[in-house]
Amino acid sequence: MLDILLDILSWILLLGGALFLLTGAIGVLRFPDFYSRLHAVSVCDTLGAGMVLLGLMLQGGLTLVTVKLMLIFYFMVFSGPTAVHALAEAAQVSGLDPVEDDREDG
Amino acid sequence: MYAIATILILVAIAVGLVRAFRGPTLFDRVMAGNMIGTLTVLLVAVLGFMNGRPEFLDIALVYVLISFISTIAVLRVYVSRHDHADTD
Amino acid sequence: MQHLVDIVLLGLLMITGFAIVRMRSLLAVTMLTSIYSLFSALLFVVLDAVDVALTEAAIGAGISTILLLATVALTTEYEKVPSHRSLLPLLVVTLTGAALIYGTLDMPHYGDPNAPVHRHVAPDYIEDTPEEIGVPNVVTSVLASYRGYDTLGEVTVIFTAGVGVLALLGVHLRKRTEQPSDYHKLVVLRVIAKLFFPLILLFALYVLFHGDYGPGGGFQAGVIFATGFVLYALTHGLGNAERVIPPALLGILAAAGVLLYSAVGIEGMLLGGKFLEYNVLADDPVSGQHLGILLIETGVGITVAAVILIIYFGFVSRRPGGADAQDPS
Amino acid sequence: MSTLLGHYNYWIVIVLMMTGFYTVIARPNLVKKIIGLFIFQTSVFILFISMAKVEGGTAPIIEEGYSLYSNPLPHVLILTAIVVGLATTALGLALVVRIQEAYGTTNEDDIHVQDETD
Repeated sequence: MLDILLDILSWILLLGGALFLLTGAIGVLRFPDFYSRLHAVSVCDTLGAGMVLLGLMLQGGLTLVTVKLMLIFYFMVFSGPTAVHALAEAAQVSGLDPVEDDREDG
Repeated sequence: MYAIATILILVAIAVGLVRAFRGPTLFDRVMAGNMIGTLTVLLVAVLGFMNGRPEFLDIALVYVLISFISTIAVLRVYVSRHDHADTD
Repeated sequence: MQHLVDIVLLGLLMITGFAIVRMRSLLAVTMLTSIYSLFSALLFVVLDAVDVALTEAAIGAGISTILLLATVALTTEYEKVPSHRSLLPLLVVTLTGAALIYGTLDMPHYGDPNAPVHRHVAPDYIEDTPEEIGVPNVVTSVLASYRGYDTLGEVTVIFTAGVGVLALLGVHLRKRTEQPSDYHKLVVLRVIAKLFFPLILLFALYVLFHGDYGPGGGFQAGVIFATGFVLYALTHGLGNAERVIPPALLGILAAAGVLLYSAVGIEGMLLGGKFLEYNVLADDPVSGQHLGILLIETGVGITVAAVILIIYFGFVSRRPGGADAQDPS
Repeated sequence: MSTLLGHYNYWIVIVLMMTGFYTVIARPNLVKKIIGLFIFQTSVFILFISMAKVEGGTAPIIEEGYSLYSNPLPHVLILTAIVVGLATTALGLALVVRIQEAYGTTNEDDIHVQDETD
């Protein structure tokens, strides 16, 4: 019984995570300027990735695989925001200004 | 189920690739590359489970550990230069 | 499902390849190249080549992009429009491509288990590895033991390329430990780098020593190890990185790796075997193989890491304004 | 249809190879030429790995419960080739940097013009 429940939960997490990843990707495509697109990326990095990895962890059970998945999630939580920070910093230093009019399409 | 997740991630990668092509600035491309990197890590993990041999997660781990280094390199190139024009 | 992923990834690779050719901004091309290598690594995973995928991941994610960035920073950012547009290259390429496609028609189908490639030596390698070498990863056993000569040659090529870069670019020693001009801006990066740097080195060692049982080995470990130091150099300044690992030492290390490899081979000869025969290294052939593989993988790792660091230091210390500029230009 | 599916990998590999080849012969910028070589090189890697794949096989790391493995030999060749490829690409890029310093340009046409006027 518990097994089936865990299975269903892991499928929900996996598919939900994949959907969030797709949403983030569409956001990256559709948002008007660079800085707003960065927000869409963070959906992928945190929520989407977290849900997919959690779903896989439930499938993996108590094995080395789960430990590796946890490590991946741990590193992603640190490296994703760092990369985005570095990018935003580089963009700002180079003189890229945020677009304030949301009608403008990138 | 893994198949559906794989397809969704592949579509997300394709969408991100469009942003990498369109630009318009270099940073958009780097950001898109970064996102595709994250998606690749997850796709490697899902593919491992789909093929029944999930112990090869080391590839995903390598990506997570070192893929942001090239982003930092872009920052280091740009902090001392002040142009961002990147039109084709 | 595997076929579908394969087809989609190859399509993405092709589109990215076309885009790389079309774009004139070389920095954009550099970013697309790194995406291209991501796709090829994914494709290697789908095609069961996990060791190859690990290598491509380790190289494509970090060091190759950084080298291209450094080169573009030292040269021009934009490609000029060619002065003459001739159709000759296109014609040559089309004809060659057509000839090659005609040639593939005789090839066995993709995935065919009876293809000639799979019938010659590969079944022996797969069957004999558990008894003769005693490691589960057949790629490692072929790389380090059955085809040890080959790998010695490859390591020598890498060493030679490192010497070539050293001769062309040189490594300029920095007198004092200079702080990067934007040191104060890099606080976040430095903290994260401090967190990641030891973990990357630890992971490199894991890849090196776990190479017998899973994907990994000396080549990948060397690349990951070097990338860890590149991260340190990027965030803490080139001067500090050169103090941690002096360029003079790198030259010695690059040679030491190749020497360690050859020494293992000669040790086998001294103990009464053939060159690079590991069976005689220990009392029991299988533990001799284990010892031999571990030693030569370590040698490979040392050479690869040292050569990549020589290359990196050579490129970034070339001129202020490079990827690790010490003075704002 | 089976010919199409059976040779799809090889054909894409050839298209990629020709893309790289075209970049090398048609583009005057030396960095772009090296990137063309990189594309060419990757296409060769994919060709080898595609040939190593066995339908229904798994990664060549021996484990209980699997009997059919993909061919490990091309994997070994390509694994080393990737690292060698990086080292040789770096050598090529180092040459480009030195050419830039000597001629002040990385455009092949400009270099020819300078060579002729000397």
